[in-house]
Amino acid sequence: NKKEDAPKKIAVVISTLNNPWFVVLGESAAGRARELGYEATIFDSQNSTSKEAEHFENLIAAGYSAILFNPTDSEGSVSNVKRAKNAGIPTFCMDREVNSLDGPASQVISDSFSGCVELGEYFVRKLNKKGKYVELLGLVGDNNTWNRSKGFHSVVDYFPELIMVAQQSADFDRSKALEVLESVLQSNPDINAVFCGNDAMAMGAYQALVAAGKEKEVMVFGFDGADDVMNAIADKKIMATVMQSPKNIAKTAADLADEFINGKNDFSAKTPLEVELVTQENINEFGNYGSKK
Amino acid sequence: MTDIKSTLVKFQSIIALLVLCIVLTILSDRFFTLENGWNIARQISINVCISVGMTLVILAKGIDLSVGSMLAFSGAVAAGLLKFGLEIPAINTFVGFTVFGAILAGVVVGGALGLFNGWMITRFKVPPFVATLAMLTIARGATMLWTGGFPITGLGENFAFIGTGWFLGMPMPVWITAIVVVLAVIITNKTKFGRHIYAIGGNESAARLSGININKVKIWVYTIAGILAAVGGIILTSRLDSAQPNAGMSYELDSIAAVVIGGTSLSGGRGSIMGTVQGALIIGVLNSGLVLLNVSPFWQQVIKGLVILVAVIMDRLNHPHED
Amino acid sequence: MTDIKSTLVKFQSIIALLVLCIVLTILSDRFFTLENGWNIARQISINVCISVGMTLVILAKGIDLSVGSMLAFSGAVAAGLLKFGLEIPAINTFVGFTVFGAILAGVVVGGALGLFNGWMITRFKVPPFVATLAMLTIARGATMLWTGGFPITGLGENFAFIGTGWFLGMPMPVWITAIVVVLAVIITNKTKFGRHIYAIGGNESAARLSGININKVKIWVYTIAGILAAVGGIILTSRLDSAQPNAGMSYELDSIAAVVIGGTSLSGGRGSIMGTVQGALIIGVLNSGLVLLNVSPFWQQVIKGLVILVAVIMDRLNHPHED
Amino acid sequence: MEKKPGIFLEAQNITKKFGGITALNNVNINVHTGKVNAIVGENGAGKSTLMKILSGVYPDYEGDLYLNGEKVNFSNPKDAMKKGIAIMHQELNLIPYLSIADNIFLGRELHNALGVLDSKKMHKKTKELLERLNCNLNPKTLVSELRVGEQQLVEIAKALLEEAKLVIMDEPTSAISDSEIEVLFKIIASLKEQGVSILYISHKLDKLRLIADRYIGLRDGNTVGTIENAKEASKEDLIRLMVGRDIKNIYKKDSVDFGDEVLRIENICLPKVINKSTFLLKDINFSVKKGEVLGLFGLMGAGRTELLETLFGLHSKIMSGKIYVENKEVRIKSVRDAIKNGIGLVPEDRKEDGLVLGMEISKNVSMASINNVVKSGFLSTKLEADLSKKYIEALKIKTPSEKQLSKNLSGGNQQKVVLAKWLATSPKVLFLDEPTRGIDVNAKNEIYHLINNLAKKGLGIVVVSSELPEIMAISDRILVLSDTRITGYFDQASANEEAIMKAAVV
Ligand SMILES: Nc1ncnc2c1ncn2[C@@H]1O[C@H](COP(=O)(O)OP(=O)(O)OP(=O)(O)O)[C@@H](O)[C@H]1O
Ligand SMILES: Nc1ncnc2c1ncn2[C@@H]1O[C@H](COP(=O)(O)OP(=O)(O)OP(=O)(O)O)[C@@H](O)[C@H]1O
Ligand SMILES: [Mg+2]
Ligand SMILES: [Mg+2]
Repeated sequence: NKKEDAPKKIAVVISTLNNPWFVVLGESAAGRARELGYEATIFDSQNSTSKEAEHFENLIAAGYSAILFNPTDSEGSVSNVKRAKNAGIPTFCMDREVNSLDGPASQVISDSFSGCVELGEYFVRKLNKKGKYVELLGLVGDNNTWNRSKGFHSVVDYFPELIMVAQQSADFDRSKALEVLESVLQSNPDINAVFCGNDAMAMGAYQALVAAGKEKEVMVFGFDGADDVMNAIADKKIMATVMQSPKNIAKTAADLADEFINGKNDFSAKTPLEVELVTQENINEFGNYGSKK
Repeated sequence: MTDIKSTLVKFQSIIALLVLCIVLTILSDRFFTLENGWNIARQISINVCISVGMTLVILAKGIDLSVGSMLAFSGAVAAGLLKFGLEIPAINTFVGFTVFGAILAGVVVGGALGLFNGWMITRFKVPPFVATLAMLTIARGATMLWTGGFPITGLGENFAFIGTGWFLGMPMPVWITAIVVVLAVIITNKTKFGRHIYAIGGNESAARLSGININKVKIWVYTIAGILAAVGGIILTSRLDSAQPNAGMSYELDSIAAVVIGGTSLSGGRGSIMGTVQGALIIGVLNSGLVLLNVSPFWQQVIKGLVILVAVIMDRLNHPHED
Repeated sequence: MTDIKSTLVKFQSIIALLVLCIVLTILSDRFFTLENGWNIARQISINVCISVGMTLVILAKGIDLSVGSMLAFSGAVAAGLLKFGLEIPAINTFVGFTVFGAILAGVVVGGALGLFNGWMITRFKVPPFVATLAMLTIARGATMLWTGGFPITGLGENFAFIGTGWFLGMPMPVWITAIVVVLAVIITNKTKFGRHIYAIGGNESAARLSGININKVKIWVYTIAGILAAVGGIILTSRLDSAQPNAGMSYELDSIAAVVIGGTSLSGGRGSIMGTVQGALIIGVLNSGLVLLNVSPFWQQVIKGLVILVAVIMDRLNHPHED
Repeated sequence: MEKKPGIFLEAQNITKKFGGITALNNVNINVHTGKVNAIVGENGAGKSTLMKILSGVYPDYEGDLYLNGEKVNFSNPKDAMKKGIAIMHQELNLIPYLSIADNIFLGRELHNALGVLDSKKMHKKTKELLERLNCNLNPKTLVSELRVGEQQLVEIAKALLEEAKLVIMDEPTSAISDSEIEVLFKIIASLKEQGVSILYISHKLDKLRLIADRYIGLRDGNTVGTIENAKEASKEDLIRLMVGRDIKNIYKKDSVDFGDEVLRIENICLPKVINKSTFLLKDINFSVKKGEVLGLFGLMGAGRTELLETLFGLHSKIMSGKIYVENKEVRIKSVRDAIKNGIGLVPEDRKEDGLVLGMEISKNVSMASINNVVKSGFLSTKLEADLSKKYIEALKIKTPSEKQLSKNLSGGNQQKVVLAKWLATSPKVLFLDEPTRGIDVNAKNEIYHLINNLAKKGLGIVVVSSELPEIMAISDRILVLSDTRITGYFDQASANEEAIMKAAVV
């Protein structure tokens, strides 16, 4: 007893809603899908690949027409995507990729690694190739953590006078970052910069510097382009971040899904979207979660 | 009298389950299908595996907070050995592992972690809550060390069969879980060991005076919990074709919820495996149903909490005189 | 005999603490400084706040798993009201909030959540573990709904003072926590209410037959736990200048660990607030020390778990005859 | 060591310490084959500790055990069981949520070759055992649903399960009725005939004298002698063996002039929770005057505990009837109301309901009257210490200090602490539910005198007891409760054992 005239359904599966960047990603994707006349639902995988697998099974059972997908893990999510494909449901990856060329219909990705390469270059310039810095990692079991860290180090490690005095994890979390940096500052009061794997940690790190009265001397770098970091860059509190515009990614993916449902099926496996370095110099060109251009 | 009461207890969660299913069937035409049925069964299979172990632990008046971490570590060990084998630099040896060997190793590791829990609890009288809380952290750290923080993927078709294959018209994870459940039901109801678990949970000192070797039973119970966590970890790894370093986080709470909703008393000595299965089913149906009904993820959490409360309150109202 | 024993209990965690401090002082010349002292004090202040409430709950033979979620929701409510005020569409009214008003509202909300816990536990006899597990989920969902998943930031200088300011040479969070601790020590040792908490935890039925209103005491205990979680939430929000929707996740485990390491028995009736403070100090010193020594994050978890085990085993070896 | 004829078990120089406390000090005893060897001693003399050593519960002790001349060393209860030693412990040791059969076979379940339990056989065997004890309970019944007395029967059945060569019974009769005791004694007699040795401990000396063949006296952890021919020993001899001196045994309450009526109840009814049309108590009326001791007698399960609890506000939602204190009607909806109106209750089970065992004596004493030790809003340690010291002195509580934890006291002294707690509320009426259960003669006597003194000071007292001689000795009037109703009323003049018993079995 299928209702023929009911609108088709699009699922938006997001790795976590505990971070505003992903909330924007999810809501933009759902919003765009609704604009295009679909019924859209957001699923929160809570950073757990198995939760994500459950979502996939449930939404396959529930008869969705397409999945806008922000995977929890490049490897672990592959089997989910394939399962959907076997059930005839196309998956469009957003922001993060999965390591499979034939699984997803297409992947709209922002390249964390190269974003951090660009950030690393800016970092080197700002520090004049020498100084002590601290790296705050995200969740140590998360591959985004390592993509960003590796991109950054692929540049910075070429400069022997840039010394990493501590590398600690703060779980992508603002309060953890605050606590960890507070402690790090005890043993390393003379650092020049902090590189953070995401913007939430950048804000926490900045807070710790304020508490220690060092916010003027120490440069903070983040990643994401979250609202409060954008404001902080405008206020000259934080040096730079990498904007990977969630709105853009989401819109592109939703449009692709719409095309698929309307009959198109030859997509390029990857649809790269450029990530942009946001600095105190170019901050005016950006709005909330995206470039003004 | 007793019979009616205990029948009611059993019907209790079944009734809750039925009500839930009926409501969902009315609200969504996708709910009551065979496909969705297997779907839910497969989804809860891991939680049921773990929760069977948790039930034994709780029946013996313990608690195990480390199931999620043990799951992650065992899964990672199995995946790592399967993919990379084991190098022992000291004697310059390399050991390769078959699928079966790797699984066995994972299960043994899970059992060893559980054994360690049991040893701490019986030998050093560390309260179960603390011993397993420590294990939660330690096994998670060990997983990170073992994997270096990266998932281990690409484990091959044979290994994937465990989590994704079908056998005689039933998904493999459901088979495995069904076997675990049947064994556990037999153990709890029909063996000395099961009887002794109930006795220890009901009155430890009386059990000791009856000549039961309390420590041995407890150590076994925690070891089984570790083994079953490992089984869950292997199913999960196989389903995802990937051992995730973050796998199983906060599974302990899901698992305890299944046990308690299933009517097992947290103060030990009272409850059943089948109750736990029903508890896990209620949670599984609820999860799946909320998704089918398109409920916002934020509301899902609120609703889930409320349903747990209502389920337990209904249970309490029927048994006002028990603590 | 008893006196020596109870003195030993007290010295127990102090000794562990001293050993830890000495080791760290040897390993890092940065450890034993006034600045680092304040640093650690500020960092543990939130855990101490929550753990004081947790101690009362556990003394009364309960448990509260929802502290982290209550913390997040209260903090978010205070931040939201402060920043956006409250619009009541029904009567077309807008209410603005001062810093003080917003804080008060946050604390009231925390108290209300705790009250709800207490109500479930006493009125419907829901086991504390389950009632607060449900609240863990519900309050987290409510936080997500209230914030829409976005942090609420930019709360202003005045509000930031609570978490980051100094007063008479001591950081504000430390002042607040110190006041909470002093009040709690007085309550537990010097008031009827405190005595009743111990009595209920020691033997509920004897307490009831002595005319103690069990339900009232329990409801208060959970309400206080909620209020203190809210206080922690406000300190955290103020320190971060941001109410994070995922604030306080798994704080319940940290808090229970502090209580248990501090020598309070999970089976109720035995323990002290000062023990808990020492327990929180041990955890805080350990956390800070591991970072100070730049220990790899992978190893940190393993070491933390082992230290907790060792601390509790040392405690057990000194008191072999207690359960 | 050589096997000595007629001696089944010999314990030599047994010493057992708990931390700093020496519970047993060089104890020597012989257990004679095929006889009832009775061990007598005051509370805390070390009787149960010795039994636990003989049955493998405590494997660490100094000294030697010889079984039929062969040196043995039990490392756990199972070892002792294998050697033919069965024990029934003083405290009930049953698993509440397992059935009678499961409990009886606990630790020695019957199972087939595959390890699967043989429930049928166990049920059948249980049924037989219970029938031997004249008890027709269903073996599948959960122990949590049994009365205390029935649970004690299950304990006895448990000890009889295997063909033991030595059966140890530590207070087997503390909760069962006279008719059940008779059945037990018959079983003991038949065991004796089969050559089984019995070690028997009881504080009910009159009953003990019916079956004991020889007595072994234990005092403060030392063996103080034996009486080999029990028939020749008088009760006084027995008490001298236990206590080391004579006790004026025949206690009789002083008669005093009663004052005004202090408590009157009218038409108290208490329906059953589940089936509201049947009753646990029906139309109970009585009154108590100042200075009067009212005895409440009845068999196990007659409803005496329920009656006291009802008057104490524990069943306020379902009870009906009127309560008057000093001729004013009072509504007692909670324990607090009861305390406010001057009623106190010393409950039946001091460990479960009377004391917070892990708390100091002083805190237990002040628990029900805590407002008296509050000074300007805060608890005063000094007032609290003074209060408890006063009662430690008045009630002669044996303890090194008021800071001692209650769990470290002997049973009689624990009972006095509960008494002190209620006296501290300055009650007008005091309910005492089985105040001497499990308490030795000496302590019993002290408690009788205490009751007497309290009455003299003008308290109205209601005492529940299952021991007929006791209740006759201490009461001014006796009410008999049977099957939810009052079935007998006696004053000093009309009271005699036969008549009271007759009323109790109506
Ligand atoms: N587990 C224990 N820990 C510490 N002290 C103990 C323990 N068990 C017994 N005691 C002490 O040992 C002594 C002997 O106790 P035991 O129980 O053997 O006495 P009993 O003769 O059986 O007394 P009752 O007639 O009251 O049963 C007492 O002083 C008691 O307080
Ligand atoms: N918790 C309970 N649940 C069900 N029935 C009970 C409970 N407590 C008592 N009863 C029943 O109520 C009746 C009265 O019991 P109560 O304890 O008042 O008797 P009693 O005269 O004090 O006997 P005892 O000497 O055993 O204390 C008995 O038939 C008993 O089986
Ligand atoms: Mg004894
Ligand atoms: Mg009674």
